[in-house]
Amino acid sequence: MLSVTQLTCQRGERVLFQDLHFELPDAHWLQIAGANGAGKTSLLRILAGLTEPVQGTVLWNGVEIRTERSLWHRDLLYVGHQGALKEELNPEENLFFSLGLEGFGASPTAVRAALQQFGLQGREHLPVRYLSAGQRRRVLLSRLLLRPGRLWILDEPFTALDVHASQLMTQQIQHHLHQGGSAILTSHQPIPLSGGSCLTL
Amino acid sequence: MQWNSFSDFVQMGGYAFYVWGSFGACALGMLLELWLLKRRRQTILTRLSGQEHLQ
Amino acid sequence: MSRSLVNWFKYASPASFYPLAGRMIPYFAAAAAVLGLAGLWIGLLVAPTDAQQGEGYRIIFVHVPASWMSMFVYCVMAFWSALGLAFKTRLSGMMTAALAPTGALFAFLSLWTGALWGKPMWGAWWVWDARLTSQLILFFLYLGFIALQSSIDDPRRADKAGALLALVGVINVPIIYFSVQWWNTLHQGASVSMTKAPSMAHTMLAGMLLMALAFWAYTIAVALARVRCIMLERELSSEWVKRNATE
Amino acid sequence: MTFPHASPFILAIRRDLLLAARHKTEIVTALFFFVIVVNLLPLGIGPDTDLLRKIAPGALWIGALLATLLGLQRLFAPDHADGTLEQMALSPQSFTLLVAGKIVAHWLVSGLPVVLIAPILGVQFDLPGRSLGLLMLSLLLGTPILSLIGAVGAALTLGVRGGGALLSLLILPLYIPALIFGAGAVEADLAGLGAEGHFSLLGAVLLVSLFFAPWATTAALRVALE
Repeated sequence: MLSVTQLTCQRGERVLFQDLHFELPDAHWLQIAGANGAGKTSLLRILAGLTEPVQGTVLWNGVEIRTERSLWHRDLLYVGHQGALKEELNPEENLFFSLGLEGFGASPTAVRAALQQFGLQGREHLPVRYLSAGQRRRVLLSRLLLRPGRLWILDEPFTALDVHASQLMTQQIQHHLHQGGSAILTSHQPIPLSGGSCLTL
Repeated sequence: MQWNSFSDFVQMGGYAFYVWGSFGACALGMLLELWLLKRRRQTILTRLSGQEHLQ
Repeated sequence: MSRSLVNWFKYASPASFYPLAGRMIPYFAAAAAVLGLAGLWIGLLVAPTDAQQGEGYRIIFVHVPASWMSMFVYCVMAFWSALGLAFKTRLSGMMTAALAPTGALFAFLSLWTGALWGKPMWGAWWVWDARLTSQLILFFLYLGFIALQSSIDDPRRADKAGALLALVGVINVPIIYFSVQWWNTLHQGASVSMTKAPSMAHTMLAGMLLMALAFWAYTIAVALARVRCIMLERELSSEWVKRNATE
Repeated sequence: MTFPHASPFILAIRRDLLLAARHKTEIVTALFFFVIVVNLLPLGIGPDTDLLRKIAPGALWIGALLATLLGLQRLFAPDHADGTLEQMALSPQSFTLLVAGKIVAHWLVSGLPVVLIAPILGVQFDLPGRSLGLLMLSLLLGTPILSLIGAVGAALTLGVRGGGALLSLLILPLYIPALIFGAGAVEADLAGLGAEGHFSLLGAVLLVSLFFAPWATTAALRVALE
């Protein structure tokens, strides 16, 4: 369970939000909404432990995330804005290295299966440079199938996805929730899933 | 007192350029720093009073 | 109001340090003036002529205190940086930033007066003496610190990056000093070394110490004044600034 | 795609080497830069063989310094731009270890070629065979120091206005001990003074930077990621 108390975020001289409270129990999800520049990404980065908040605490199962960084990052699966894909490498290599750097091995068959599930068969050996924005996004989301994680933090997961891929994505989240996981995501569109709540910044 | 006359003092036994160059540079450097500091403070105070006017 | 309260508790608070610094400045400024005048009196008027160097040696009364201060200020910066990284106090970053320009000034003055002293004594403005060389490198370290801090916009980030650089620098300063000395003994270019200061008369020592104390008081006064400016600049929108600025 | 369970440290090295292999021109350019800078010196100073032999160690070392600096700007910048660095910071594995892997890869790509090509340039400066060996050894010990300290500077200037020029200003003064002991070793041997002292000091500096640099780099990267 993730619990957030009295969180305040400041960028430069501007206070983006203050005294933010919420709790996210297992098997639930939270949508974070708000206008552009309201601090959605900043909030996600604080939750992930990348940015230090001006004020407030983030607890994962009752433990401050910064004191047990390695444990927290084992449970956390963060898919950020930029995607962390190397243009020079093909999807298979990208996944192999990004999983390896996090200490999760993945067999080539599992990687290929995940890419296939997101409709990328035949493109495994093409450098990411040659893929479209939507296809890159699909490569990223294949990580969700390969890397275990109790809490998913997804920044705009539906961007650039077509209808079919969006449905696939929703199914993935549903499956994750059924297994007792939880998820936090930012999105501008309503998400057809039960067991969720919405936080507007 | 080491000096017989004021001009002796100024001449520094022939080392006037070096001695006064050193002491002068120190005085100049410090005064410059103080002046810059004063200007910095005034700039920020002007900005502050401008803010108050707006409110 | 709640935000300024938050600041009060979370940090070694600028709000309470600002007026305190303001009260301390006049004392240090007065001390700097009195000690400086006394030091100048002894150094320029009372101290006897040196047997070997004539009147030219009087540069020592500004050269040595400036060199001392430049090294001392860097160590103080490193101390504040370590404090800031360990305890995340906001004040320490501001203090480090406030000290750097004064330290750089003293490093520069030390080089300048060293050159003016070297020309009549050794016949050259600059020799690749170990002390001169390491002082030059110290000056570069100061410039690097100031350049890094001024090119990062977010003050919190600038403080942390600056603190790391100051610590890396302070580990390097003894290594650099040692290596330059080693290099100097290998090459033996300049046969005159600045370490062989003339055995000093008591009045000379007294004058030098007075000047050193004066520079010390000056540094504190200037750093406090500058940290007050930095506080105002960074917290322009907070409550305490509005209350204090008019005082 | 063998070794799916290789250690993250090894994987970080392998990944950067693979990326470097897909950008071969960059490696070659840095190496070429080194060769040109060193070759320009005789043109500026004159073809006096005795003088050239004397300045050769310093010239090669300064060339190595500048060549390292050239590659440093791209040590973290691309990973920062595409979010890979963020993922590394969020890895349950030690971030310091991953960063250390990147530094090792940087040395393999930019330092090692300099070490290997140095004897050829040394011959151009008419260095005797024994000095060539010592020069290689001093660069072998010294170029890792350049990568390690350079990484701290690269991390501090990451995403900062005018990063490249700032990086040189921060890093070059810190390179002085490596330069003095590295070039000094060969000079001392040429002068018949024995180079052991220089080598042990160079080794000591290497140990100190091995100990501190990855830690300081990681701390600076976390600051840059905020």
